[in-house]
Amino acid sequence: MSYGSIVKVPFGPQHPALKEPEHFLFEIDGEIIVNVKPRIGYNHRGIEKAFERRTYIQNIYLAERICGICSDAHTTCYTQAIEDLLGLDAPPRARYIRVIVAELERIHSHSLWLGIAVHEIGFDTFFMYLWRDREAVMDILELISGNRVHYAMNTIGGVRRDITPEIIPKIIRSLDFLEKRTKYYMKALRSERTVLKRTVDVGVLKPKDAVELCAVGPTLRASGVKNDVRGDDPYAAYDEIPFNIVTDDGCDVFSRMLVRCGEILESINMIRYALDHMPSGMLRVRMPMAVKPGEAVSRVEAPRGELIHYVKSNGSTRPERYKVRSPTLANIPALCRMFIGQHVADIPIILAGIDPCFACMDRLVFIDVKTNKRKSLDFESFSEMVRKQRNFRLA
Amino acid sequence: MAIIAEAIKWLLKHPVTIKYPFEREAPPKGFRGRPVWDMHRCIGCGLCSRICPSGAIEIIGRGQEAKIKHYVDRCLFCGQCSESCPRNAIKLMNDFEHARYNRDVMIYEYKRET
Amino acid sequence: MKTSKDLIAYNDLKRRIIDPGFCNLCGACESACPIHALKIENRRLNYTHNCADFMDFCSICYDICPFTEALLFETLGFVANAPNRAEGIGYYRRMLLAQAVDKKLRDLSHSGGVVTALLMHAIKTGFIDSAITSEREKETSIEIRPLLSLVPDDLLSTVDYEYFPSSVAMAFGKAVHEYGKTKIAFVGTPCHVRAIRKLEAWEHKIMNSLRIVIGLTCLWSFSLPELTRFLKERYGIEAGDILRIDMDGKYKVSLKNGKVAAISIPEIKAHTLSICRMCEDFTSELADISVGGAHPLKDWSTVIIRTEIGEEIFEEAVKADVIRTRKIEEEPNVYAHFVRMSFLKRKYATEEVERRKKHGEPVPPISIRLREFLPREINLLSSLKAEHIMTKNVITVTPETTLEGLLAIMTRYHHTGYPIVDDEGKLLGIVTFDDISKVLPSKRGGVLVREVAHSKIVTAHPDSSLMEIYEKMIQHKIGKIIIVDRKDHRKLLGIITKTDIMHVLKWPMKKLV
Amino acid sequence: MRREDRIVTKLREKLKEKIITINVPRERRIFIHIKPDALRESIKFLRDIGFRHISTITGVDTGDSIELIYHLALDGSIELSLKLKVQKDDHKVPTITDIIPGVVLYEREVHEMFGVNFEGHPDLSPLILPEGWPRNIYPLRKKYTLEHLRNSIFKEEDEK
Repeated sequence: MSYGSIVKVPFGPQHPALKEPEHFLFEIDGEIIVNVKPRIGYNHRGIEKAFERRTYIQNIYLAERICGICSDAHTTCYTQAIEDLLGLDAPPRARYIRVIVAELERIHSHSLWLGIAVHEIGFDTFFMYLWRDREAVMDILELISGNRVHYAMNTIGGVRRDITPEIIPKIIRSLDFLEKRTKYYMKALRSERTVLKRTVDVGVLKPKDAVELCAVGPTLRASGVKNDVRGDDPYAAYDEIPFNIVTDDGCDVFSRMLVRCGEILESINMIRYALDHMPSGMLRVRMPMAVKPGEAVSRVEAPRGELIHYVKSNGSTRPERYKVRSPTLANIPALCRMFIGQHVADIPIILAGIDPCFACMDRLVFIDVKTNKRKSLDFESFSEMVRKQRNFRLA
Repeated sequence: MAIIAEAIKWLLKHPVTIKYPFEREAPPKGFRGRPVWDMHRCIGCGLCSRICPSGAIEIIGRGQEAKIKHYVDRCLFCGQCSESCPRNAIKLMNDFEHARYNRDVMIYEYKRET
Repeated sequence: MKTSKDLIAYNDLKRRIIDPGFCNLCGACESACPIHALKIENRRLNYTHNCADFMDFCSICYDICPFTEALLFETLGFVANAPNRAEGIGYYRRMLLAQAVDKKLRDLSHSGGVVTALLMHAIKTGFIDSAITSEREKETSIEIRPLLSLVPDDLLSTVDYEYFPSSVAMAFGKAVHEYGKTKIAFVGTPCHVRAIRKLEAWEHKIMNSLRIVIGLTCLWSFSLPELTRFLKERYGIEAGDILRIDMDGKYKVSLKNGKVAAISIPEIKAHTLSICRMCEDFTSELADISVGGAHPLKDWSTVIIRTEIGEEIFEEAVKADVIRTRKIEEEPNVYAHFVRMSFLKRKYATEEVERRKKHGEPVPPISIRLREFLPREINLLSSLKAEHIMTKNVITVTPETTLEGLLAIMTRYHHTGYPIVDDEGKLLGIVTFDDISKVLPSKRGGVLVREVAHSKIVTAHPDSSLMEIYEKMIQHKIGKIIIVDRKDHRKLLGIITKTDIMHVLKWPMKKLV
Repeated sequence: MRREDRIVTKLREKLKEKIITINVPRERRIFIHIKPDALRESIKFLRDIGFRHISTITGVDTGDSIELIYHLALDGSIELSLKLKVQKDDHKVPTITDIIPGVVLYEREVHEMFGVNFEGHPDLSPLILPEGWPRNIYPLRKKYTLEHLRNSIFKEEDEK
């Protein structure tokens, strides 16, 4: 049914779906969305420019701060790119530890997303449950790395810390608990009417569109396309650890939920396998601080999908060019396609459906409170400002 | 019906949350907290200041006379300084409550006592 | 103003050690450098990037290089609390002969297999979690490379004796940085041991992981390319054919086809590393335990225990019946050979340093430092009198003692020179180790001390300053001076050795750079 | 014969003298440098042999020219980086949005950051940079250092 007149509804930058600023301009006909224009960049921090100013060691931590949730995926990708340039391989034990941390991160990210998704459809009990159980993963990660969010586990040439035999029983115990809970959640999701009504056949992305619009990660896999960097382009120890690529044919938000739940279970099994089969030996290879000229492309399956880093070095201690493409940006065209023909009320859950992380793709916008002027600053000029106030040198 | 059983089950259990300022959990072993300098071991090489990813460490002077300023508000708690220090002069402490109203009190200075 | 690039220690290291060719590729600088600017690749030390980008000021690589003067006396602090000291052996607690109980180990090694047995036992008991030794490269059997052993069986491939440079100190850094090991045993030649001790004196953080240092005796290391070329041109020996190399009076190259080529030491000496020709340390004087061969005994080793921790680990191994021991007194010939080699090395080194100085060739800073004192040390030595430090209870011999008897006394007390005193207590002369070694072992039973002793002796008085005595020693090229009464030149009061004077200079053990 | 080599052979047959260099640094990575006029042709060919997924477009400022790198993936496994150089003064490149629709945002991003004009792109309006960002300032070009950016942007704002 058409009302004949098209109304433009701005959605964001501050919007109910997520705690991150992003702007979408919806053109709606009655209750039906007919067109959508994304406008990203509210979180743009000029990180790619900042990469060129820092040494390779400092950039590990900068890469980690591209995103708060998939911090490990970004550092893995970064360190792999540099290792590729240096022509060295991380030792086997380090690669297993990378897998363990990456999969723990995936569990934590997916359960965080599931919580948000059910929160968007107003099912807050489920949200509380999920986030309570997510604490178990966070605690393991803190135990392994010393921090809940920014693990700083990876370094160029390996990992910084070992997973000692004392903490392995604790990890196994938490994994058992998580497995039990996740199975319960899958059962609950399938049987809960509230969830089914709000998510089945909502935000449909057909397999053909998904491939054409270059969607990645669980969004793509929920459209029935079997595509996973871990399996297709194995890095770390993924070529030695058996796992299934979880897909679903529903093409809607519900199947995206199921795919992520399935991936949590798959991750739990992978961590168990990795802990059992972890080889002994070196943790890291010491690397020179200067990198010889060259270029490398590194890919990692972040919790949200394919993450790609490109690095070009010029022989000095700082990279010449660093490019980051986070999975959320790749999913935006697909997201826009999903909106077409949907109801306005479903916008939050569809938007949340791709598990967007806008911090990953953007830049910092600053409002100077004193003059009330809006200023766009990248990270460097931000630090320059702080420096001016403080009058001290930033190395 | 299931929800009632579930609700009763959880009513009998302790709350999951901790009443934070009154109850505290100790951070696990190996926690990356605030770095602290042992100036008796520091040789003033300046590596921590140069390698810090966020520029939170400032070194004034060289060698034995060096003074370290650590800006906690800029610190990432990555532990790279402690890892790079050749003489183990930097240790990561367990404290994590660094929030203050004023930035000026978030600067820690370390000087060698003579 | 000097920029930070001029201040980095690498410039000095390059000028004084690397450029004159003194680097023996131990790799201590690679393990120590906090930013990994130095790297050993293809038997060369490479400077990979400008370290001034990262540091304002840093002196690690120069300080811990075993051939620089820095921290040299501080390192003595690790062994200086041992009860005994002797010329040519250094500070020690006990000296004995030992062998591994397991015959397999003895056969694998050149001699007693003590190091291997000791380390295997230590790993089994959990005292250490890894050991750094050297093993032969598979393809060219004489080239050796560092080996990090994590399980006892790995140690079976190690070689007890090293005649070629092996980057074991680099392997130590690897063990800490890359393997994350915390209880490491280190086995190396005197220069490696010195590098490790310097790192420890510097308080480098990787040294928190060090448990025990085992030193090997070492005459010289050979420059591998030069030696292989020499063997090929002169004797037609291919590097791949060599089965093993022994050194006992002659340099014996055993080939795979059963032949043995014996090459005289002066001939082979030309192909050693130039730094080794100026090295004065034969017994790894800074190690916790020193282990060396026991020529002419085939499957025993000479062991010198210097520190408490060395004593502890050795005793444990003896108790567990991994190692059996013998007293060194039973084998005077072993002792004589051992000390002779030590003196030989020192003699060659002194000659080489003097020759180089005369020709204006570069000399490593360590050799200069061992001969020249700092002003404050001179002050200290000038203010002390001989009576303050001299040994008063001197062990003396009578003129009628046979050389065999003298050797037995030497083996027991480990001193190398004894005043000769007649029945009335009159000083007649001095007999030293050199005098004995001039006589063939078979004839020693029939020769009396008075036939070989010097009657002309260098003496000093109790009130002479140490500096004076030291200068006298240098002048006469001797290691010990007898202190006699000012009035009665035949009345023996005490004895002072060069080691005693060095002991006075013992610096506080942990001193900052 | 490895899959990478087969693809390289196919590309050589198809594009011939349009290829400047081509190399396979390691498993599942191909770097190919082509002449600028062969872009559409090669993308079409690559899509037809299976490179349907485009990961991103990277721009690199190399001084006098801008290097565009199209990262394409074959069934997720082989990552092919197609490189071409665009002159800075005449920075025109044909769009490939009609061949691979998923590239639409990446082209806009490169347009904003490097000032490369994609001819035929449906919508090149600002995507990342804020409204009121001065024209002709492309932050990722090497010329625009922080000082330069700060001066040119804030001066304008201060004048207002």
